[in-house]
Amino acid sequence: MHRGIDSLLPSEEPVQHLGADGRLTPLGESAKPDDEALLEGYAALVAARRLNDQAYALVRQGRLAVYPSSHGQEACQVAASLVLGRQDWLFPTYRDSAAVVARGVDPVEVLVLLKGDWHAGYDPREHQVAPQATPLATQLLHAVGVAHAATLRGEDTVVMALCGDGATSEGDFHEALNFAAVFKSPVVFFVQNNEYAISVPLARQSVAPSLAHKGIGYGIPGERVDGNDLAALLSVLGDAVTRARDGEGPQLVEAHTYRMQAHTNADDATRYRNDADVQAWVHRDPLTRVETYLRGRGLLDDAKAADLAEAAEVVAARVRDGLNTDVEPDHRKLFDHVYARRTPQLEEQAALVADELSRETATEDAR
Amino acid sequence: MHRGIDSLLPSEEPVQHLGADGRLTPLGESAKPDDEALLEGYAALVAARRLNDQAYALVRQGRLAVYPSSHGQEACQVAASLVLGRQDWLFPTYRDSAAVVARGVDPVEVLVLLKGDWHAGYDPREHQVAPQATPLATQLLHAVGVAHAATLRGEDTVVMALCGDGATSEGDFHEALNFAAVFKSPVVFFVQNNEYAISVPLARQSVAPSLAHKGIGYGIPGERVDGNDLAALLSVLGDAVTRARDGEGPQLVEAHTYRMQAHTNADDATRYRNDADVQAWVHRDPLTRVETYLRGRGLLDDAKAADLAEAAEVVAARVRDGLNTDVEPDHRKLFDHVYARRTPQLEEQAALVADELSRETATEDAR
Amino acid sequence: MTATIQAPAPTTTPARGVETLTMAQALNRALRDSMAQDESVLVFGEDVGPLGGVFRITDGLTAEFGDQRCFDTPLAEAGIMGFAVGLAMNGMRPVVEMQFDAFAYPAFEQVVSHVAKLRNRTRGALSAPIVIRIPYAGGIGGVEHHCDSSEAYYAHTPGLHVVSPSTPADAYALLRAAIASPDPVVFLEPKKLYWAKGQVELDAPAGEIGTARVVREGTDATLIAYGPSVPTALEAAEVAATEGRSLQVVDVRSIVPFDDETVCAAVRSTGRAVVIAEASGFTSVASEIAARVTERCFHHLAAPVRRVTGFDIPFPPPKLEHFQLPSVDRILDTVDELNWEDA
Amino acid sequence: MTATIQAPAPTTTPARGVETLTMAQALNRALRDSMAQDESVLVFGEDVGPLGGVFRITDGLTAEFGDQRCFDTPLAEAGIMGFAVGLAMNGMRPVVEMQFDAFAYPAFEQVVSHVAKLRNRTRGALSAPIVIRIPYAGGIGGVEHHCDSSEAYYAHTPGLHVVSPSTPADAYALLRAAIASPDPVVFLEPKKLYWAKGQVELDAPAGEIGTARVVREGTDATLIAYGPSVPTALEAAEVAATEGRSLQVVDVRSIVPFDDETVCAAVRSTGRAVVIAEASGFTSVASEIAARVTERCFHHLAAPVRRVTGFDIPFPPPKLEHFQLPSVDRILDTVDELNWEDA
Ligand SMILES: Cc1ncc(C[n+]2csc(CCOP(=O)(O)OP(=O)(O)O)c2C)c(N)n1
Ligand SMILES: Cc1ncc(C[n+]2csc(CCOP(=O)(O)OP(=O)(O)O)c2C)c(N)n1
Ligand SMILES: [Mg+2]
Ligand SMILES: [Mg+2]
Repeated sequence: MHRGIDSLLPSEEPVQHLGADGRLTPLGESAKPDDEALLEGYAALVAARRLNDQAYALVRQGRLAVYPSSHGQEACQVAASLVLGRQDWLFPTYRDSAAVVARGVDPVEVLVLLKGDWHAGYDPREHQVAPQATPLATQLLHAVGVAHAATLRGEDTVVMALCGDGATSEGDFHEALNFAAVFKSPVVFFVQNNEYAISVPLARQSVAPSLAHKGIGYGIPGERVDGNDLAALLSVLGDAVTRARDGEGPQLVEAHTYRMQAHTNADDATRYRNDADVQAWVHRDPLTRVETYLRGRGLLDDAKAADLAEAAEVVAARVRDGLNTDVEPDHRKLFDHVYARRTPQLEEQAALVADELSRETATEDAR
Repeated sequence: MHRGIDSLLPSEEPVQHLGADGRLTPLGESAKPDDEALLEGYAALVAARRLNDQAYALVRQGRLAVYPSSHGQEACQVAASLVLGRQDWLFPTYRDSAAVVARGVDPVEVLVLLKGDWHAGYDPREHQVAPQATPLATQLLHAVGVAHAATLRGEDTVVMALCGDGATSEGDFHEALNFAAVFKSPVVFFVQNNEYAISVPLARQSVAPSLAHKGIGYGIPGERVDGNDLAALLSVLGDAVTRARDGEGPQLVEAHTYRMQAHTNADDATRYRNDADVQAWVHRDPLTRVETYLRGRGLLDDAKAADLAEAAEVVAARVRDGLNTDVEPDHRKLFDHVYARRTPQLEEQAALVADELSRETATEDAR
Repeated sequence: MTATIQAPAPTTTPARGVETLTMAQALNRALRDSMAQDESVLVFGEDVGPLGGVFRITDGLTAEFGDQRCFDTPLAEAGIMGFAVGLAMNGMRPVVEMQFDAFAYPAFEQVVSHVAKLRNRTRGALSAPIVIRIPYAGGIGGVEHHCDSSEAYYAHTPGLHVVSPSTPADAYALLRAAIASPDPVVFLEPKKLYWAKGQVELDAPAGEIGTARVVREGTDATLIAYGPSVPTALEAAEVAATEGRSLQVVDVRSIVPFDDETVCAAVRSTGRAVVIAEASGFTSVASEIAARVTERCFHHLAAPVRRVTGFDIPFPPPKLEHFQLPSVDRILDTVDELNWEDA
Repeated sequence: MTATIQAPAPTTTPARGVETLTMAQALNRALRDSMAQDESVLVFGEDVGPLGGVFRITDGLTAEFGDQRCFDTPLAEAGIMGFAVGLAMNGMRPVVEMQFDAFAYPAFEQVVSHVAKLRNRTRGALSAPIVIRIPYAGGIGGVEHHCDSSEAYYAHTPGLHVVSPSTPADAYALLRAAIASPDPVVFLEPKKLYWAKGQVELDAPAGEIGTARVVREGTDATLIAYGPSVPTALEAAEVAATEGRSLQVVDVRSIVPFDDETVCAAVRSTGRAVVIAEASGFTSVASEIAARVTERCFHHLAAPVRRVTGFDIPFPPPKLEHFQLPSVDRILDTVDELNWEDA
């Protein structure tokens, strides 16, 4: 039993409510974006941009090994989190730090992974945010499992599962969408198509009419949306969450956006794309258009903007402080969480390290 | 750059040229099936059915460990091979023995795998037929590689890659279709949807409108066809091969058919499906309808039918003889083909076995 | 300290004494008893629902517990494993079946990068108490890809427990312990022993993960085996006894964690050891056992620890598999080479 | 007989003498020279085209040979591996790059069930002369999933060759030999040595797969290492020398096939051995080496063969990785325990 074919295919063009010029499109006019929500979203956008910039700076200062920035994709980041309720789960990738922070996780904890003190720096249960996933597309299956457990218990949890355009090529993407469809799991698969997978452009990743066209192959409705348009994102993702919560099963949403910086600071994007291509996206910046719109509606003025900037700055300062604090490496935690209880072998191995360290200390003391 | 969306979606109903009653459908009327081809195909159908029956009997006699029969799917089997030219490749699964034989491979060699003397019993190069694949969907990627090598050399090879409905759920199916699409490889992906993956019905495998609807997600045209209708299969698969050969890239064809017997003789289908369901497919038998049609057109009479049956019987007899011949197990071949040359370790291990055997023989001789 | 994980005391299940069961039946009973005891236990995979699994290990579970507790999934092993990870993250205890050993390979990334690491990555905030059941190894005349011994891949991966029973009683007790374990367990079921019968104590104290057992006493040399090789080792010891040589047999049972204490005590008591396993020998669990026993018992050894394993070849076709499987003769030949002249 | 596979004599490439190159450059040169010599050599994977790979090993190949010879694929490792199998079946010699060690796991089924078995299944009618290049192991401060030492998984799989170079010269020679090999080769490139420099003889006789090399003479004990651990072993030997102990160092180079002759001759000459490897120790290549050296050299050993390996834990985060990597101190501590009192 499946829906009609047309309802599974995406619209011909990505849904857009706010044009790059900050004016409502005809579709936007009829959708009537919620002022409150947009203002809240704008505050989050400002914070997200500041986080991206701060993290980037910390890399240059050597406090972070690497940072995959979502600069230019902040509208997607913010929308993915804002449409969720407390009972929902977010499944982010390495690039989605801003989304994780938008969900309420402490940014210092988020950056632990890239600082190198541990793997996941935050407790995933606290805000129901999975650890940021590195092995591409693997987390989409976890998302389906989390959703299905909720379904079995009759909870109304929805799971927002993020991935990039490149990750859609992985087998796990396919298996996740199919499992979700067959089990009718409340999962929103949200693909941030930023046109690149490291150096590989979308055209070498897929020749489908769009990534959203993949949905029908699973019986999942696919939709595409302007990924730099916060209003459209809130609307499309919000509807998807609502439908999933109402028991209509999984949805696939593709956002068209652009990775404004290199894959990470370790990458050299000049090897595979022209600066002109990047420049073409500057005027589509997700912040500017919301700002223009809000100012036009009189919901934002310089004072308010300054407040938001300051709030973002406070967080940035906390991030700087957090990242500038060195944590003493503790070898014991290497052995403590491999299993619920250390095996005899791990006891031996931990003892070996402890012994080495105590002998080192003894040597140093003797000096 | 991709085709229009409509050209990527399958027709609303499976293409049918010959109805279950053996009469041409309106579509069949306009398609005008080629008499010669249908007659040739019918001969192959008779042979394929006889092979399935013979192999099944050999299992009961303990000469084959197991046989996954394509009884009821013979039209798919035959069409998959008959539409290919000498320069093409066939990638079959464990269930496609009849297709392999229809391509000209010696049935006794085909059955070596199930007899247990070796893995692949035939030389894949001789008829350009890959070894029958067991790990589901893995062979689809090999098919794309073989096709791409041909493309690189400017050869006009087409690759026919077979899999079942269940296998479409595997990640490798997804990756294969995407690779083929991106590299525009001349591959026809031919899914025999026989409604079951062992015990699991299609409804638990996919809730897509059809499996052919998966094509559009890769930019690959998908089509569906009545899998018990040889005329329609020859037409749809033949066109797909032609388009692939003409450089139009990969195609996805789903045939609607039915697995009339259990998954293999080791399976007990009564545990998961009713005999009534199976019976409903008996009148759609792929042989009967071609026979009725050919007789109606005066292309087949009792004498000719008897000839075909006799030809099939000759092959069956050869299969019986071949399978009844015991091959002396030779341990040396275990070590000879792991690498092009035995490693020192394999030399040692082979020597150990040789030594064991010579001591056994010595003991026996001493008795 | 010993690494034993106790299954919770079976409070809801009444005492039922001892029954004679095949290993397949014992496994089925373990699943049923665990599902009855703990609602969060879910059983899923390919054909485990109405069919009851191709080996019938899950027979009757859907009928008894409903298709929300025991169900078929789409045909995709990475999918099954990743789905299990998510279910475990959200409070469930998944028991998944990989239909045959080689068909677990598509799930390898999920197993190595997620199942094994989830607890560690999150410092215990999340965990993956998943049981991965794998019908395992050869001896049943299976065609290619149906007879792999894949324990080395899992045993080398930190974060997984790896066990294999050799008797119906251990099958029952170990599977119950595995399901109760807070950590993932790769549960290797020797296919060729599915139909072997034995006495199973159903109301025995909960089984343990992490202990080996001396299954035959002996004084001249120690045979160390697990899973499908244990009966072969016992048979070899039986034959050796008729020839006047007393062989001790240790059933490893738990590959990870490994019970160094029991195994090394056994080897020290005889001074000679042969490790027996079906998997190809190179970089195998047998290598590990040989290496660690030697490290720990070197000065007690009269001869190097020897290995009788599968050869370093793909698993052979049915008509040739007897060459690959450790045989009584090959074991006894190897025992004969343990420097008896020095004894 | 020794299992050496000769690369064809480089007929088309003129003599170019000796150059000082980093390992990354040496690998790049090997790819270029092999591509120039043999049209069927194709290089593909993720980001290996215009970008030149995240480690720049394929830098310039697309420009030089065109994007039909060196190209990016969709992002799917099973896809890359299965595609390579098909290309190899149809006359090509694929050299694929897995971007990081842990990202080869999605391809595991293709590697184990097909790449490794194709020749055997078809009795040599088809083969899979694929080189699987994997930037490998730790020591570069990489985040999770970027520093796995995965050699055990491949070494345990019959049908694969497994090699790892420790110098630019070996990197060049071994990669050329790997590409020329009629069989699949898992080529493990120690990430932390990519920028290490050394002299590379570009017109040297073709490299070989299957031979170890004594890289430092010594008389008291033998350190056995490969890939990233070789420089550490050499450093340890250097330090030991200043303390009056003469350590021999063997670079295994080829894990499969393993050069028992060279390694065992070395160990017999000293009577003591330590195996050093970064991978977690349990069921590892180090276990195999310890086991087989002991089997073959038992009566020459004054002490059990010891292992200095990674612990049985997931690879640690950057700030803690130094605990996991075999260190000079840990090696020397272990050497100290080799029963010198009996000497
Ligand atoms: C299984 C796997 N393969 C390869 C990688 C290496 N890798 C990390 S990010 C990346 C590109 C991902 O592109 P996309 O999915 O578009 O996400 P984006 O980085 O653009 O946000 C690659 C290849 C990985 N992390 N996991
Ligand atoms: C990777 C993998 N997983 C599981 C199996 C076990 N298995 C063999 S056939 C089969 C069902 C396949 O169903 P389908 O693809 O519909 O093909 P059919 O048998 O119906 O022709 C399964 C699960 C396998 N061979 N390979
Ligand atoms: Mg991207
Ligand atoms: Mg089927």
